[in-house]
Amino acid sequence: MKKLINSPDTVLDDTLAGLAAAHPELAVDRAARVVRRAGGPRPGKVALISGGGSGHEPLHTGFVGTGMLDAACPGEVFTSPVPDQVLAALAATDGGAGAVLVVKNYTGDVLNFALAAELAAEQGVEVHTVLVDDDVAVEDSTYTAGRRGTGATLVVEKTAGALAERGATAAEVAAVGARANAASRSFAIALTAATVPAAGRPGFDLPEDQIEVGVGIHGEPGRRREPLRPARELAAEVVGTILADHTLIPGDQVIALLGGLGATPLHELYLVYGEVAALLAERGLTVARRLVGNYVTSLDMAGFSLTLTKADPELLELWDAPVATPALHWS
Amino acid sequence: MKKLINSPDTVLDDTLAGLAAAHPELAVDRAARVVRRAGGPRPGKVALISGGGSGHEPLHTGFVGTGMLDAACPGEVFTSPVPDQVLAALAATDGGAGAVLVVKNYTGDVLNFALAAELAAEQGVEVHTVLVDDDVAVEDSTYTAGRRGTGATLVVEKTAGALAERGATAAEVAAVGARANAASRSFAIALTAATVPAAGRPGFDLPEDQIEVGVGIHGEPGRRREPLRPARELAAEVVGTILADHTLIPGDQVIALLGGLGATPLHELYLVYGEVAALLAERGLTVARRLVGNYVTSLDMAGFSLTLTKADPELLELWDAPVATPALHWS
Amino acid sequence: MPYAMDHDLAEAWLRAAAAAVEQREEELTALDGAIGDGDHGSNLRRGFTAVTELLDGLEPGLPPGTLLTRAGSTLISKVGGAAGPLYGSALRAAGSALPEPTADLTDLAAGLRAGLSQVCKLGGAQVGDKTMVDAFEPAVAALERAAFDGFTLREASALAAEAAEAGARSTVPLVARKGRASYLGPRSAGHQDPGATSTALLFAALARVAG
Amino acid sequence: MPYAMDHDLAEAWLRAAAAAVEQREEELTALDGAIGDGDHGSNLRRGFTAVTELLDGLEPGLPPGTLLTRAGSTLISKVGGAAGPLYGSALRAAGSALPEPTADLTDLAAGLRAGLSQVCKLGGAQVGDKTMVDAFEPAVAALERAAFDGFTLREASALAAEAAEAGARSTVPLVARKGRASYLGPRSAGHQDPGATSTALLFAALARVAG
Ligand SMILES: Nc1ncnc2c1ncn2[C@@H]1O[C@H](COP(=O)(O)OP(=O)(O)O)[C@@H](O)[C@H]1O
Ligand SMILES: Nc1ncnc2c1ncn2[C@@H]1O[C@H](COP(=O)(O)OP(=O)(O)O)[C@@H](O)[C@H]1O
Ligand SMILES: [Mg+2]
Ligand SMILES: [Mg+2]
Ligand SMILES: [Mg+2]
Ligand SMILES: [Mg+2]
Repeated sequence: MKKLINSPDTVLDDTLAGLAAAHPELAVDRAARVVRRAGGPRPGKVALISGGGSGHEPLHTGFVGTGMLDAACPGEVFTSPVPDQVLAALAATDGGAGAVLVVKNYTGDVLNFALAAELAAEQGVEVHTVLVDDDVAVEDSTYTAGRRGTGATLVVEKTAGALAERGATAAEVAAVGARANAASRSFAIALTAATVPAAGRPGFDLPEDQIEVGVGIHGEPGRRREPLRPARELAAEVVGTILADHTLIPGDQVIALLGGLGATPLHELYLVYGEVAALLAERGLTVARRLVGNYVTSLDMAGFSLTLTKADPELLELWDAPVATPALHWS
Repeated sequence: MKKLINSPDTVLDDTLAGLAAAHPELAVDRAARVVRRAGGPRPGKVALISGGGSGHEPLHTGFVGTGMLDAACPGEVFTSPVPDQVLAALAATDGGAGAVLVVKNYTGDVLNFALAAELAAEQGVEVHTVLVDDDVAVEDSTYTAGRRGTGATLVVEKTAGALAERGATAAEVAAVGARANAASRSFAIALTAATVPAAGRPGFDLPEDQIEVGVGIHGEPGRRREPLRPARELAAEVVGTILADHTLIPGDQVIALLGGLGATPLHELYLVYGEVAALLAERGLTVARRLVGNYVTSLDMAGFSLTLTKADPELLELWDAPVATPALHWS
Repeated sequence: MPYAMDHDLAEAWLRAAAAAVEQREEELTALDGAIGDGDHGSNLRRGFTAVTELLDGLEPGLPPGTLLTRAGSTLISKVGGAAGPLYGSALRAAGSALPEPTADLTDLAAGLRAGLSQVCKLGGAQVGDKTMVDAFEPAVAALERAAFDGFTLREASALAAEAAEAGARSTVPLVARKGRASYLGPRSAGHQDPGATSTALLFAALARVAG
Repeated sequence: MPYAMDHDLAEAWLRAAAAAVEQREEELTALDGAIGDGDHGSNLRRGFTAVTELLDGLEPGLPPGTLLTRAGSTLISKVGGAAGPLYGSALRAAGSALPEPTADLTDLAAGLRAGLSQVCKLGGAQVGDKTMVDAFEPAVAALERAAFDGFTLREASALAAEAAEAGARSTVPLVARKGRASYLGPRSAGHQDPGATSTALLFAALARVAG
């Protein structure tokens, strides 16, 4: 394992120290493991809070700031945060208007956020939860754990964050988040495995000419293994898989997020995005907004994921609203 | 070689296609290989132009926009652009106030930009050149090629770009760029080698427990090979090497750029930055501004580089000036 | 040889569990690496290290149920992931169900049944879904049967440990329907579930200290 | 067997150079990978492919100097990096110096001397700096000596090719002072310079077509 760390046991704490130094505009509570906007709770504003295992940076800590999250709860690497963190985040951001939790659909995240939400509700805080489950690589049924939450998390946090910034109620913010999630589908391909620092070796062995298709963001193997192919074919595979599951018709507008998984250089992401854009145009879809870069990552995994969100005027307007966070910034 | 490409021969063109799709606010001329701000030349404004081999994204194409570059000339991977590209960029951005070329100090870049500058000067364009040579890993003497240009390029393009945006003369813009460069020193450590697509294999073989110290951004080996050490020690090595070459004294302010080399995940960069920030504080230096992320990269190389620029009120003011480019955005 | 679950046995169990987790951290992590995200071992180690610290600081003589409840809260606060709330809630439920000051075999079986119910309620898994339930359920069933048949705590614990171990092994051919392994679909078959493995390890620890 | 550099020989030389570059692209890239950035082979291949296309489209019968000048401009426009402007300017300078319609051995030696001077002027390198100059200089010197001694173009080209090859090999132990290899300091020793190697290849191509 080759990583810029001090020790596997201190990765989270050391990363938070660096985050605090890099972003004085954030309040980083290393003991409570809560990252929030500097300045206290804002009376009357719904607190938008998310979190999850670390190793997906800039998700979620990089999305804390005006127009997006009020606080993020980073867990250990690939491990959901504990309820205490969520409760601390709720306490630190409670402006009296309730809170919305953005939770990626993993058993651990769901359970830990649910425990916290239960306790907070007992204390009289109005808590809503938006579950993100956009990954079409995973079969969705009541008998399974359901789909994973991946790239759509960014879209949910951006749109819900914009609405929260305008003073909407917790129910309204949660409703928009749920709508953004329902409008989103993602699919990812990995060229290499991720190495969890505590594990010390890659999650799976992938020969030099093989890729994993349908991976998540936790280093787990995908649905199947295939030979590496040209970017154009991989893009077609990903676009085809998403569209087969999506209710998009020619003429529809989409928000496209072409994301690196952590170790893929930007030039490759641009290259893949060029293929994706061409394929979407062929299908008669209009890319109304797009992001290309590393946003929802998986440690040092190489590869990419595509998220397509069916856009409507409200979602686009919320997407365009000003945002000022470490990882997303526009005005 | 595992890359998201179609073919080694089309990497540059395919990447430009994707860049154009990803950033409608840029005008991407794939034939001339020039990336510039949409909209024609701006009368009276000095054109700030840079370029260099591809594979360092977001440098330089990601720095085209308000407050930074007017145009970028991307060469083939790790290969400086040809004079024709620079001439095309000059023609497309000439607002009558002359141009400033930001050139990283590599023989190829220097020669190709010089040939273009010569031809443009013959056509009556006032052309100034800022040479960037900040890498302290390289010995500087009149008998050598001199120091490489690396991370300081961002600082030069940001500060010179801000001044150009205000309507300064070409000479003034060039002078600030030269000053920003002179105030900057960089040093980098690689955990893995980069693979040039056309070469098909890594530039060097690095055992699982070894690192290259003092690397550049073109995949070449560094000054020496060492065992991997904890991030804290690597940070100390880098900070120590830079400060030994820098004229910084306690109380001085710096702009710090902690950059990934392409394949290093953000959480590791934050972690290293935390160590760097602590070391600089110990030395009595104040980090006035900082950037942590992938800015001046080297394809899929894992590792990091640190750039420290001695700050003064003018440089800080230019740094803080609004910028709206794909990779840097603040207001 | 203890005849009931009292303070000492509860403490011994938790400490033995902590030692076993520490010793087998890598194995658990490797199993989780194959079909999950490679953190089950380090998650449990972090949690049980905190449980050990908790025990070190507790006033003496607390009833066994309190020990289990506090340990469960500690796991919830320290582990995260799926295993944290599941094991934590299970211990909390079991602890609350145990009578004071000691619990006999029937009480213990009932307490752990309450803990298992909590796991199934929170996680929605059933036997055959390739989760910790596949080891937990047969272990509890073995305790219940042993209690009904008049076995000693020692004998019962040994039977439960065997049943848990067999349950963990039974997960190998299964296709996961819950937890991260379910994302792999058919590729999850052929690997033993990490959570079922750690459950077997916890029952083995009980059998050791009750032996 | 040609006695002077005329249109046909110049074209044959450039085509032979293009073929040689194509054939040895990987070797040049590998050498550049060891002490540079691993693109020398692909850079030259791109450039000489364009030179071949240029030749395919040129009107017949142009003087040899014009062919070299145009080829030089093409290299400058297509190659980039250090080698593009250096080789391109060298060919342009050489081409401008050649008399029309043909150049004898003395003219050719003088033309290539002008090309070499341009390389040294642009790049600032001297013999011993571990660059293409280490092959270029002895090759030109061999041509000059052969011209002075009254050798044929064929004999002179063979001598120049040998000198260039020896010059390229002489770069192996050197520590680079120019170009990217200089960044490696002492670690650049032990590797043959890619540019010197491609220069040797260009003179070998001349010897072949003049032979
Ligand atoms: N819904 C569930 N019900 C019961 N047990 C589950 C469930 N989901 C996961 N588990 C158990 O948790 C184990 C994984 O724990 P751990 O690796 O610590 O958490 P995570 O999956 O969040 O990384 C699995 O091996 C499985 O036994
Ligand atoms: N200053 C110089 N003078 C002469 N030749 C040089 C100089 N710098 C580099 N070279 C030659 O160029 C070769 C490298 O060419 P190439 O790899 O195409 O360009 P780059 O170094 O820009 O990638 C070196 O091997 C060396 O022979
Ligand atoms: Mg986990
Ligand atoms: Mg090059
Ligand atoms: Mg796990
Ligand atoms: Mg090269």
